Amino acid sequence: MDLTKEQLLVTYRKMRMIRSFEEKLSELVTAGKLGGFLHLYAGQEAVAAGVCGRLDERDYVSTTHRGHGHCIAKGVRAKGMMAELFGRSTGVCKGKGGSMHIADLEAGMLGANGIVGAGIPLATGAALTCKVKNTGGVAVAFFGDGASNQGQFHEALNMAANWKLPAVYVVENNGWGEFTPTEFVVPVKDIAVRADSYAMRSDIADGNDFFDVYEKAGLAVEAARAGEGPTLLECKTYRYYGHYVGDPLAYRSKAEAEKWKTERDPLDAFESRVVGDAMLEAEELRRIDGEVTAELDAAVEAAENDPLPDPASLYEDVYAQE
Amino acid sequence: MDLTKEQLLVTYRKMRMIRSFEEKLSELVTAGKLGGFLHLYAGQEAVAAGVCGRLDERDYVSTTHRGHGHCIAKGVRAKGMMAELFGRSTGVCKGKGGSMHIADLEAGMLGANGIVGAGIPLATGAALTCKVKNTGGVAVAFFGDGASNQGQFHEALNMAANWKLPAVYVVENNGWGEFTPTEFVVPVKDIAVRADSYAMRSDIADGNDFFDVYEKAGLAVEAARAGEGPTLLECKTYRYYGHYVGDPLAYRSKAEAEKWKTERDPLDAFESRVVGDAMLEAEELRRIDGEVTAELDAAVEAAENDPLPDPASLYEDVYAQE
Amino acid sequence: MAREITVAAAINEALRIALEMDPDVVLMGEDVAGGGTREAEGTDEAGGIMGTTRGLVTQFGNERVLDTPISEMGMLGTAVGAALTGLRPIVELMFIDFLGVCLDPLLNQASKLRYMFGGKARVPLTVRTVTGAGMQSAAQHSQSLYWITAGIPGLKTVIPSNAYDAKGLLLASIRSDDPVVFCEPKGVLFDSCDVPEGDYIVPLGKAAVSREGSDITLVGMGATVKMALAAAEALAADGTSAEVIDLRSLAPLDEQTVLTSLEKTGRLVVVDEATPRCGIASDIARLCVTKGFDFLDAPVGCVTAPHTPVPFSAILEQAYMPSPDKIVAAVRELS
Amino acid sequence: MAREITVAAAINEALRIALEMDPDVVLMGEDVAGGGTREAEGTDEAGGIMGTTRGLVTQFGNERVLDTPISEMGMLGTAVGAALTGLRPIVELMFIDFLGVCLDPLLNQASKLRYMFGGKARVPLTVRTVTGAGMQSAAQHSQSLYWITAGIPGLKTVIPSNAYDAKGLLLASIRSDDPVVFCEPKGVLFDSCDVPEGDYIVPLGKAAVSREGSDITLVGMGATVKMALAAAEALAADGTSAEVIDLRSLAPLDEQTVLTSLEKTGRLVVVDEATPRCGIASDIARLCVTKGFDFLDAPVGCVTAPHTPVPFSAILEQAYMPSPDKIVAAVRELS
Ligand SMILES: Cc1ncc(C[n+]2csc(CCOP(=O)(O)OP(=O)(O)O)c2C)c(N)n1
Ligand SMILES: Cc1ncc(C[n+]2csc(CCOP(=O)(O)OP(=O)(O)O)c2C)c(N)n1
Ligand SMILES: [Mg+2]
Ligand SMILES: [Mg+2]
Repeated sequence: MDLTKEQLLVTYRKMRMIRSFEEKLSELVTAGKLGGFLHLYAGQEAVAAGVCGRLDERDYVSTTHRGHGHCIAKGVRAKGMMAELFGRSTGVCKGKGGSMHIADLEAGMLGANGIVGAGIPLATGAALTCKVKNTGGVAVAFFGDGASNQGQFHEALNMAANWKLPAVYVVENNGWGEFTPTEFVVPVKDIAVRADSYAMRSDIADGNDFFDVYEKAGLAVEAARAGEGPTLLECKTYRYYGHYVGDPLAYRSKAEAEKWKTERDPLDAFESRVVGDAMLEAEELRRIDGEVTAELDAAVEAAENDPLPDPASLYEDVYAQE
Repeated sequence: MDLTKEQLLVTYRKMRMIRSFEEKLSELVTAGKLGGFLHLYAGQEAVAAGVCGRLDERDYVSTTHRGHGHCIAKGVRAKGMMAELFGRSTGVCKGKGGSMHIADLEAGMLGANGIVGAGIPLATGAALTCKVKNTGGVAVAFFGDGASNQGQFHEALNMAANWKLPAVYVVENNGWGEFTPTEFVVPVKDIAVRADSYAMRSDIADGNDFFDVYEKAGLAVEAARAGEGPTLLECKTYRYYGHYVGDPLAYRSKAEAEKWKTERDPLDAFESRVVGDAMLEAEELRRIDGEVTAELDAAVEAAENDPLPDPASLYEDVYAQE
Repeated sequence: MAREITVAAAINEALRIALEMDPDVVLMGEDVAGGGTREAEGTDEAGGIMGTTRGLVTQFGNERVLDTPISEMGMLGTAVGAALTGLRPIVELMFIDFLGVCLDPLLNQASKLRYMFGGKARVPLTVRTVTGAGMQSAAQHSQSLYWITAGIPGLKTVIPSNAYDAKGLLLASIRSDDPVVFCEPKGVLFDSCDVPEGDYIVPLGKAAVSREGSDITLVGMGATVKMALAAAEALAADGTSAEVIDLRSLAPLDEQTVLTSLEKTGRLVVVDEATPRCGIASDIARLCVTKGFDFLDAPVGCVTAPHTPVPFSAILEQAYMPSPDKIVAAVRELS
Repeated sequence: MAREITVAAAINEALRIALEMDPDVVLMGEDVAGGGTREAEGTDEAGGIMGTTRGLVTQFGNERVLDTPISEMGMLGTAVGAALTGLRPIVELMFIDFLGVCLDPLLNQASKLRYMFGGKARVPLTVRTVTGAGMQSAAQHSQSLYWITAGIPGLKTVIPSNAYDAKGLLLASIRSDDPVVFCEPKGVLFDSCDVPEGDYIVPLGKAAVSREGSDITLVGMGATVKMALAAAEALAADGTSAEVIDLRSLAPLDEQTVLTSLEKTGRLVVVDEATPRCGIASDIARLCVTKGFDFLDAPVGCVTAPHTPVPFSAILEQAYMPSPDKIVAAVRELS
């Protein structure tokens, strides 16, 4: 594994930040302090961290309604994100986007997206930019198993394959699309096989194992940068919370979720590997846990006290030129 | 081959009717006698005839902008079609549809369609009707290689596979989508492989060989009727005319077309097989040729003299109930 | 027997009645069953994101209550094909914002097949869809895009403002031989009123006079009807008598009811949750200035959303939406 | 130097200039190259179904002039992503009727990203698309659906009536940092007028007074401008002096130019190829009855297509479309 200690620490911090960020949101909503329509990424941390671990400033990612994790992994700051979710003018989108549209172009983050599948062509376009401008960059689309049934998936992957774009399509198969089990709506076992429709490279990773994702994402990103075209990378994983915060989760068994949480948790797996292999020490991780908690508490406190947007700003930012 | 002499004669008549119908239209447009946007099916006759040879009154077909052949093969009468193309009130759609929307629900023909890919879900829906009402019917969608790049293709095939609908998806790969060669926009050699994305049956037929199409369509229709779900059947073929009548055909080589016409003509192939194997005699075919010519001449003459629609009919047929 | 039930419950009841009475009726959509027939522990059906389809798969089975993939275009196109061949499908499009991924089956198929086929087809399709803002769902889950479907010849579009109309309009939509888009406005989905238990319809194409008045006509639809009624209340305190019209059908539009009221009052304000351009408000304004010109004593007032996407922040979303105060202010401006 | 060229040629010229002057400009669409760079005999490029892109792939290569699959949603979404990250894409949507299969990238992405991202994005995307009836292309290839794009906040929509404006508006659209839908009306595509050779723009958002007059204002756009001019000619013979306004931009709308004319004439007829509901004609009527009420001496006249799909038969299609005669009749009705 080609990871330095520093990289491992950064990775753990990201995963922990994602987990704690989502847990904090769940608390805040339950306490009636936060509104909106929130889809939490907890349980899938290894995918965002593993793929984004292969990216740099030249690169782009697009995501879905369930996008906080990808933002954090791509380097968007928790403070601006939290302010956004609180609808403050200091939010990363000035309070206009919220959870489903959280974005930070400076960090190469092309936005969460409320339309299932819509992020896939956006990343494809970013890959076209990288190719035409010859920047060496790669664009990654993160999306769910459900999104692989959208026409946009098919159309964009076909175009990317035709044009050999530097793109990576990461499908996070978490077994559910809202309340519907994936096997009801996807008749193939592995979504990765859909790459064959475009003569595209494909791979399957254990989405709860950071190291597996990191390795396979590495191959995909390398191929993209080398001009060998796109890859469809399926990561098998699971979401811990309901589809959205407030979902009573009546449709899935507690036992199913418990099993994933206790036996397959991505943070636990990471920790036992790095500590077991003596790459990091448990105390280092606990220190990070503390720092993350402190950072998040500070972010919430700041967000709660930040100014609300001026109502007049409602009319701004529609057009670049009037 | 399980075809009676009668069936072979019917088949030949259909293929000849399609060929002559299209040649007649080309003439009429060139002579300035006919307007509109016409896409001719000549060269692909064996596909429509081979597949529709397996269908009966319970069954449905949907088609594309290039739909005359499927109409004829599914039993729509040339007279009503010709009147339609002449925009007459006696047309099968009372002059309101024209070539791109020619339809005859009584014959189970769900319409040509001006939107590439849109016929695919229509047939899927007809298959759902057959299943829910348990009619024993099958629905067939005919579409082009180009249409297999539309999101509707992906979405509809996935649904049909999930629900094991009695449907057959016939992709007529004629090497071109308008002026663009298929290999520019479809990165796989065989479109049939796209079935694997849906764990769907697939097959490939020589679209210029009636017997091959008939055989493979038979298997697909049989599977559909037996409740085994849909099939994607790719038929490799070629269109003789330009994309539309008036297309200068600058983009493809004369030699390419000549080769198909002289070496691979579906009517020639049919004739040499049935005459060679002494299933039919050449004179029988010549008699049909003559009958078809006479029928078409009569259809044109009738259409030219039929009444134009009453301008007031412009406002009719928008709603079933006002 | 009538009881107070919510719009969401009224919709559920209408669906059940339609499925019971006609074997050709099928219901499809994402999570309308919600894995409800899965043979595993803990898989109670969800009944859709708003719970409007709860209990239906249990009663009617998953040949008639179908969970679809997240494939709106395929699902709607399939429903059109089914409608064309003898079923009477009801499709749930979770939010009207998703029209973006499935317009073609409505724009170029459902609405046009009958015409293109010379009257020899019918497309008895109902598309149910949630509309409107107010839940901080931001720009892609809060639109009031019914102006797009209302603008397409061959489609009908209806929007109830209360549970009674919701049930009756939905039953009328399902039984219509034409394709109907049935809007379920967020702003009223959980409002209750008296609703009879049995089968009844509210006819398509007929507006209602929700409150009589003589000084000004307020025209609303869906969630703006209650805003208009609240505004009328406030205006009454001032001595202004407002008549409130609930359009109910956006297409076809009941021009006569609007014109009759305008003739009486001479002044009109239209209130629409949608953005201002090319909307129902413009159509009502056009109706006034073409067929109602002689009745008009003042400019027509339009209270709509601004020409912007829907913002996330609650404070901005409130500023975005019409309100009784804005209606009162618009009325005062005409005086 | 100006020469007479067609609208189609003017578009081709604008594209060439834009591609020459800015390396970030790319052009994509079905057959825009048309297999033009295929290494085989007889593969002259087609340059699109209307020939508007002819010669461009030869000059700029197929990294900048890209043939796409028949995947409008993917193509437009890809273009939005490219625009967001530094390219300036021009997309050809062969006919505006195909909005049905690709609305989302316009409705929920291009138009909203800047707003949703708090102003921190720009989407310099131009979508070129053919609009209108008149070629017997029937219900799915003849619509004038620009009311849909004009109604969406965050998009701009323009429609030229002549070759000069076509070139200048297209160059302005491509250089705009906002997404613009550029309509190419069939009815004028092969009409010619004097067009300068070099680079120039016609600003977005500004209408033109195509003919001055004092008795009535005729408002047209795209192909209806020449109908309005012909009607004005006929009316002049009668002693009625008609002013003709060419909207050019449908969004944003140049309200001031319309109101100024209405103030002068007191009467107005709007002429639109599109269907009547929720269209530009309604918006113009609303403008008159809100901001122009005091100027109005008569009802507003609307000459539009009927509320039906476009029929195939030539005789019906003629009856469907606006015409100088229908405009004259509408004017007479107001007198
Ligand atoms: C076009 C569209 N259809 C439906 C929805 C509603 N919706 C939001 S998330 C979701 C499920 C997505 O499932 P998946 O892609 O597997 O992602 P996951 O939620 O599992 O991360 C649905 C149906 C939507 N937002 N957009
Ligand atoms: C959605 C849509 N996009 C584009 C077109 C324009 N168009 C009509 S036919 C055609 C090519 C179709 O190619 P294919 O599916 O291979 O069928 P073929 O013409 O070869 O029979 C195109 C691009 C259309 N009618 N509809
Ligand atoms: Mg999922
Ligand atoms: Mg083809």
